[in-house]
Amino acid sequence: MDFFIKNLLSVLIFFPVVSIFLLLPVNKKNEWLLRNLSTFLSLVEFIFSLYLFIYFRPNTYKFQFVEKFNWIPSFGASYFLGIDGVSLFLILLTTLLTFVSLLSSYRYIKTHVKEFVILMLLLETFMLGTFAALDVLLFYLFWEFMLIPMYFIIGMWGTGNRVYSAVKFVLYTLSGSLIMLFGLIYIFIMHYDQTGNFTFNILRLYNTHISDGLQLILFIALFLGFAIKIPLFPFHTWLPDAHTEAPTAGSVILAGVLLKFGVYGFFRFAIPLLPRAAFALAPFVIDLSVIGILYGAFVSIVQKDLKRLVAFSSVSHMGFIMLGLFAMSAISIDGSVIQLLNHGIATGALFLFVGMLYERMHTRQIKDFGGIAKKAPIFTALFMISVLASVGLPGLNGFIGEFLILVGAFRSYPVLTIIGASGIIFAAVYLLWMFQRVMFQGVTNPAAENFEDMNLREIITVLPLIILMFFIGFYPMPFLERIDPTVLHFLSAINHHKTVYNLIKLKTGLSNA
Amino acid sequence: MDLKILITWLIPLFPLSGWLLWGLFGKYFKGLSGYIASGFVVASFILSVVLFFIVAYSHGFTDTLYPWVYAGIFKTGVSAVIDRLSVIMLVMVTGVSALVHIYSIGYMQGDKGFSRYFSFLNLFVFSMVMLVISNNLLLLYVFWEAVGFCSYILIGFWYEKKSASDAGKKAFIVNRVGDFGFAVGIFLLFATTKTLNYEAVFAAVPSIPAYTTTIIALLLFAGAVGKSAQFPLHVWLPDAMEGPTPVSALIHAATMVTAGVYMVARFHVIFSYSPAASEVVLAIGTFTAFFAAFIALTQFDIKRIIAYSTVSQLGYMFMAVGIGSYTAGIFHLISHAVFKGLLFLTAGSVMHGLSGELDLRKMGGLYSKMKTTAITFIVGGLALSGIPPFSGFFSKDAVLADIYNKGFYFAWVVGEITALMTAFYIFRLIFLAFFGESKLDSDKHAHESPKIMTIPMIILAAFAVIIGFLGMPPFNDSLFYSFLHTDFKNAYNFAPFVNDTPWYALSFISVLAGLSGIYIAYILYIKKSVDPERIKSIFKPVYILSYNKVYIDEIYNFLIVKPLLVFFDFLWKVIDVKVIDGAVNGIAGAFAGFSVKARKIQNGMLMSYILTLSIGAAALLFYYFIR
Amino acid sequence: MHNMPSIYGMNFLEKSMLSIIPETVIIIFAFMVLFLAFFEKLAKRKNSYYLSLIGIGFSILYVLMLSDRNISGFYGSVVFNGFEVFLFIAILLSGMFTVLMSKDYMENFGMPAPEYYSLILFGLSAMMFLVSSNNLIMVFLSIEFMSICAYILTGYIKGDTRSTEAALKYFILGAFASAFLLFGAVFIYAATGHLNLYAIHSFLENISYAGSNKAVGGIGIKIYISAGLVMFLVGLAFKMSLFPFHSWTPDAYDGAPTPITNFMATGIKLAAFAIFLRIYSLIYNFNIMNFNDILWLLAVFSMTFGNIAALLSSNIKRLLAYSSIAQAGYILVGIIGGGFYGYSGTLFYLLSYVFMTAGAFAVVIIFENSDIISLDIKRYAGIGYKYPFIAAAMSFFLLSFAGIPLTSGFMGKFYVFSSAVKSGYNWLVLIALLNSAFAAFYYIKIIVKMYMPDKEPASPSLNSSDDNLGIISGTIDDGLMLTIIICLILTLLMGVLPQIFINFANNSADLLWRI
Amino acid sequence: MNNYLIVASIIFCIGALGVIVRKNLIVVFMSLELMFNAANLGFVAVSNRLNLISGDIFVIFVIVVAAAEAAIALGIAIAFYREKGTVDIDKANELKN
Repeated sequence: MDFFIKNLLSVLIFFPVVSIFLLLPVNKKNEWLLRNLSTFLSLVEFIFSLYLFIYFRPNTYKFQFVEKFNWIPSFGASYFLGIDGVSLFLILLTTLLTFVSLLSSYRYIKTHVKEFVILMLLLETFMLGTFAALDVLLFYLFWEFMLIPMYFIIGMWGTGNRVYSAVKFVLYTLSGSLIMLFGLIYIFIMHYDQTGNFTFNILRLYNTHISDGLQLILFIALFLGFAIKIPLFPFHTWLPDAHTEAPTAGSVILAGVLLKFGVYGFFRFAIPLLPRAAFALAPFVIDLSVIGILYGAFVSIVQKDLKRLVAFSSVSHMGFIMLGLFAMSAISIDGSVIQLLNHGIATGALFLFVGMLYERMHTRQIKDFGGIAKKAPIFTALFMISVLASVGLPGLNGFIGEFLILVGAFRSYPVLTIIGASGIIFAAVYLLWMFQRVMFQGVTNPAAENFEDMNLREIITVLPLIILMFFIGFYPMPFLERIDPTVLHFLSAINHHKTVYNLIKLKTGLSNA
Repeated sequence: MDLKILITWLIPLFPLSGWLLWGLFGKYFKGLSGYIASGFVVASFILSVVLFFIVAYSHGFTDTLYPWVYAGIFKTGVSAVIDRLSVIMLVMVTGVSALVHIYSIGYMQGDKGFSRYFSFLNLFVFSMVMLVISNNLLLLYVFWEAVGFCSYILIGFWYEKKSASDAGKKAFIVNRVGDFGFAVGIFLLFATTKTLNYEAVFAAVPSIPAYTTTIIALLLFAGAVGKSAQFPLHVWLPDAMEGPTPVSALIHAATMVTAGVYMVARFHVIFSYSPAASEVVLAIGTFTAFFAAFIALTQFDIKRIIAYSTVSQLGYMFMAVGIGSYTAGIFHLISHAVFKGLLFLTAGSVMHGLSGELDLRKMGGLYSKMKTTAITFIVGGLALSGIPPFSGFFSKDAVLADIYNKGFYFAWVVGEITALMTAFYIFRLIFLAFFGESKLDSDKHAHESPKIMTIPMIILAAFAVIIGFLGMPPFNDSLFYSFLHTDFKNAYNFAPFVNDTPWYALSFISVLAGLSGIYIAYILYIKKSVDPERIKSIFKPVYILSYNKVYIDEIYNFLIVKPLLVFFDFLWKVIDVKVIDGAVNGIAGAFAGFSVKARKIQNGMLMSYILTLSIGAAALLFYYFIR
Repeated sequence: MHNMPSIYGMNFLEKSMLSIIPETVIIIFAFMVLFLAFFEKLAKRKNSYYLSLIGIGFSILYVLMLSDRNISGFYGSVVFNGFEVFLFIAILLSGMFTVLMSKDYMENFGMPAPEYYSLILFGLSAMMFLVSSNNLIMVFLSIEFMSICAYILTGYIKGDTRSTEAALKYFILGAFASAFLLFGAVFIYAATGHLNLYAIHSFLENISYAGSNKAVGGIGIKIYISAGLVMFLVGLAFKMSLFPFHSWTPDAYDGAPTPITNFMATGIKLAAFAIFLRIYSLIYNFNIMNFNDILWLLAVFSMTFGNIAALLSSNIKRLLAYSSIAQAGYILVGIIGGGFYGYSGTLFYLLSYVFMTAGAFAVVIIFENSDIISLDIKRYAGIGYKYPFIAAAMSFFLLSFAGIPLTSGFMGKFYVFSSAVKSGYNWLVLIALLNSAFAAFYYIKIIVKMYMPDKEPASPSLNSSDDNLGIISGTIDDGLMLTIIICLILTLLMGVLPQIFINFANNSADLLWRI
Repeated sequence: MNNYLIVASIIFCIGALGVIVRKNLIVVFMSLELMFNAANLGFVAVSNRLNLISGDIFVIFVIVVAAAEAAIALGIAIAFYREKGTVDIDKANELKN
């Protein structure tokens, strides 16, 4: 047990891979076993990850569950894992959503079940690795390979223009990642030049001295990689396509976990490595975030496709998160981290419901629905809760995050925060309008007449998410008390660079002029 | 745990458990859920009364149930403030809720969403109770929105009707607009004072700059404008009548819509330190009172008339709190809750008797068929019109007297004119519906409602008669005033009394206005000595304006909704698809073009290969020789 | 070998012979294979196939035995040290893969066996000589030896016009480039008076220290040496298939028998880069004439051209040919980056390149052999479902080409790019990275075809196989499978746990670096 | 020596031009030989001027290699002629793009 706890992160990361080997001998025709076994294994993984939560010491910013071995001594790269309050919850979110999305796919994935479950488990490994890695090279390894399973999931089980979407997704994010890689390599080399040691240990790289001008350039390089992943306006156009065509499980993971990596990257890498540039460019990033909030909301309003609507709503929500992060106040960053979870939970749930609608009606066009509430009360109730969580209704999770973000951001950027906050109005507009057109009013589509309510499996699929929506909404302290120390430490580590912020601003202003 | 603290938290706990119970297991309870739900709320009511007496005979207190959101310096708990203001509100909220619950058992009998209805209703009571007792702005905001949400689902309770679900959505979104302002106000407040706890905020307010206070107050007031349906965000309330009538009684008359007034009263420190903001409150209140009454004059839908009347009466309350007469405002709030709840319940009873008919033009002569309903309705009408000794007289008079004595003569004049109009439209309704000839469709047989509905009506009617005496004039010596005004002792007295006109002089004018309104209605609709059509044609433009609700909805639709939708469509179809995505795809296309060109070099001809090679070599040599 | 005398105590012949033992072993086996043709009973395909494998195995054994030696033989014309050890093993592995791939292919095309295998072995020995040569004569001779073998092997399919045409083009262009190489050697010789690389190195070192412009025959030495080195570079760049000296690559790759394409793509490229690395570190890397900016241009053009041209290729062999041009550009980045890490990175990249290329070509041959799928990428539609393992392996190799992590391609790129960043070639690295992002498109295009066909069942003749891994046992040659598995494991290993390979490359680069 | 090298360069260029311009396979081969021989001339000249022997040795090797190349060249030419019935190099255009 002691060994298990000490190496819990490695166990978590590699358990899905081991699961794959358990699944490999299963005959591909035995879909029942494949589905249930993979779901069970992902549940076991989720339960393992709960140990992280149990044994995680709150009220400290120190990395926990640290594991460190030499990996590539020549590059100074090590197998260095560890989590703080931020990555803890992202890992929990990942294991939960993987379980949920596997459970949700029983009806949706009809072909090549074996390949599907294997890819999902493979994806889980890489997602967990990305969150746990404290070594830049290790991080990058996990970060980029993650694209591949996701690419297959979209391309093989997607709908409509799936290949275009999958390829667009990969190329878009890959381009960003490679530019980001350049920035990371550059910092790595700079650190070598200064100390004479090769190291990819992120904690050591934080101490690299980088001149202001260089920070700006490197920040832009890292920014591209992370911003595309988030996706920040105007790098978002891969997202609606990928989300729309992906299978339900793919959309859930994409929205629930993959989008988080961009923000996580900023939090773990871009800002602490290049604090001065981060402070100097924060207004610019916040501009983009606020534009993204409104733009996503506006475009959502006129969408005709359910999934595309939810996808654009992600653009809007991620804008909030970036606003919170770059406002650089403890409150707003706490809010951003909470909101990362919330977005994963709420948008994940929305995709699950849209998936259920699609499974039953074989359409995603909003106009083809209507009057479903009457046929499926449980579905309606749970779907509504998810919609409201996404709207940011107080008492549910979304509110806590958005409120903290806005409260925290308000002091530094009052006008932009107000503009961004108006996004909560539009969120209500597009989501409730969608909900009304889909669920309420009379039945127009004959297919809706035989709309089945959720079965037990589907209820179990969404139930953890629904419970979390209420739990975070009413009692976020277990989350906040773990996140807050991390965030405070994050800020204390970079805050002394804030003093030069105006100077840099002046400089860049001059050089631009 | 201290007993009073236990009681405090039990009050919201009852309806909360009711909600969970019906929400999760509603279908197993069937008809029983209504009784148990009512029982829960009655229990809350009894506890509220107990708490009321505890507070009345000792003093208020605060308690934190558990730490809620701690992020950096942002620290808020789930905490309650129990003072005289909140216990009064608690008693009113739980009391009216209990009656409406009981009434609903009869009203909603046989509806297939019976359990769902009570679960939502319980949720609403929970939210409203929490709104009243919350001790910090974040918690207040949470339940501020939560009651809005309950209103949304209850308005759209019959979701199969497009108009119902539209109305619910509209209510939610319009409220969100107000809440947006409210939220920004909270941000600014937090940014200025670093706290959201009432006590700490109030302690800090006197020391913050006046213009900041004004901005904060105005932003908070924006929330009140939305929630309490004041102009220009009043548009949702009339549409909200799509919901079940008891819901209108509870949410859209007695409790939720008054939350705005409660909030201003609760934040009297902030508002009183900003005379400018208070003036805005007064102005908006005054205008809305008049404006809504003006629209109510010509409507034919009973519920809409009462709804506009609610908007108008809320205007009175804002007038009161706008001049710093917080006690008077709360008094009008309480008495209005009783008589307006009563009016809605009786209107519901009428609907119930007429199988859902709401059009005045199709009623008439109901008095003989529904005596209890008619009498209680008339009691409510008299209270609304401000005829002594009904409660409306005392409360409205308290408000108007303060307005006059504090020197806001214009507002006072408008208030009196509105009082006249109020009496007119409500008695127009009464006369058209209960008297005269029956214009009912032959297939509709009006009948009295069951006891379970009439008893709550009678109880409310009784209260509508007696509750006014709590504010026995002169108001500033009354029981109610002496009980409550200590809660407002921290307010800055920005509008001192300038006159000392005796209450009976002012009351005389008010009563005169009310009576003349009734008389005009009597002439027009009972005596028919003047043909209403003639009046209509004389004031045709005014009539059309009033009848069409001053075209506010159309203006919003034309000026805001449609242009925005066109703009959003443009954003998506042009900016997103063509510009951004077009650029991305364009780059890909360009590379494909390059590829075609590049492959042309590889044309299969040996000669060109050799030439390429030689040119390459020559270029390299050239490069090194020119260096 | 422990009883062998110390190299310092050896006489000339012993020492010289010791330095060429691996090559000698290969040549001996090449002759043995050739002699098999004289005996009808033994002239079966199998025998020459196994004999070649045994020969390569022996040679690897000898290389490993000598791995800690530092020998210079034949008056310094041939050297053998850690650098050679690394490259010999890489080249021999590439030869081994080529042989392994050839068995079924030859039967399909009815090619006579012993000559074929002996030519491969001769080619191998030529490559090894090239790598270990330290003298302009040796360089020229080994290049010609290697090329002649390659010319013949390219045109080996009798009666196939494409094969002949490929040989013709390859030959004419090759000879033309060799002429440049030779003529470059004339100028170097004229400027320095030496043919030994070390001697040229020290000569240049002296004059660069002296700063003098000592004339040979009145014309500035700088012009001579520039002209010589540029023309020499043209010859080498041709073998490395750098733009604009790449033009033979797609045609020769396309027309040649596929195992030979693999041989050219891995072996010849390895040898060419190895000798260039040596000559670069000895001669080009001088301050008096900065060759790096010209290499910079060549690298950028190569990768950009390769990737852009590959974009619309529909023939998988041509696509891989264009891709190999691009890969050459990436490798060059490491050389430009230079220094210990640059050289080590280049060697690492070369090794990883061998495995991924061999793996990819093995897959191509499988489908070429099974006669169901031509070289057109369109025909790859849906094979992901029919042959999951092979398609997965192919995908993995393609991802490695694209430089996705977890593959050796990523580690290699990472290594060479970081060394270039370290030397300050930031723009070059940025262009290279953008190129690899862009290149991912056409690699992914193939994966798309394999796994995401427009319509799912590809052709009715392919029944869904019942076995789980989808390996169509019996129809796939063991040699090919072995190649794929070895390449897969090594590609993965080099991508995940690269340290031992890096150590190996470091040892090898160390010797170059110390010069 | 410069003069020798200039002459050699001219011969080299003539050879290169021949390869580029001529379409007959045999003439192309001959031009290639010319290029090789230009190099030989250079080596001999340098070797002679600097009083070294290594250049001369190189030349001997080059001659041998040229002979081998010629053999291969002719072999390929014959195969090409057999298949296409011509020695025009422009007819070698099957492999492209």
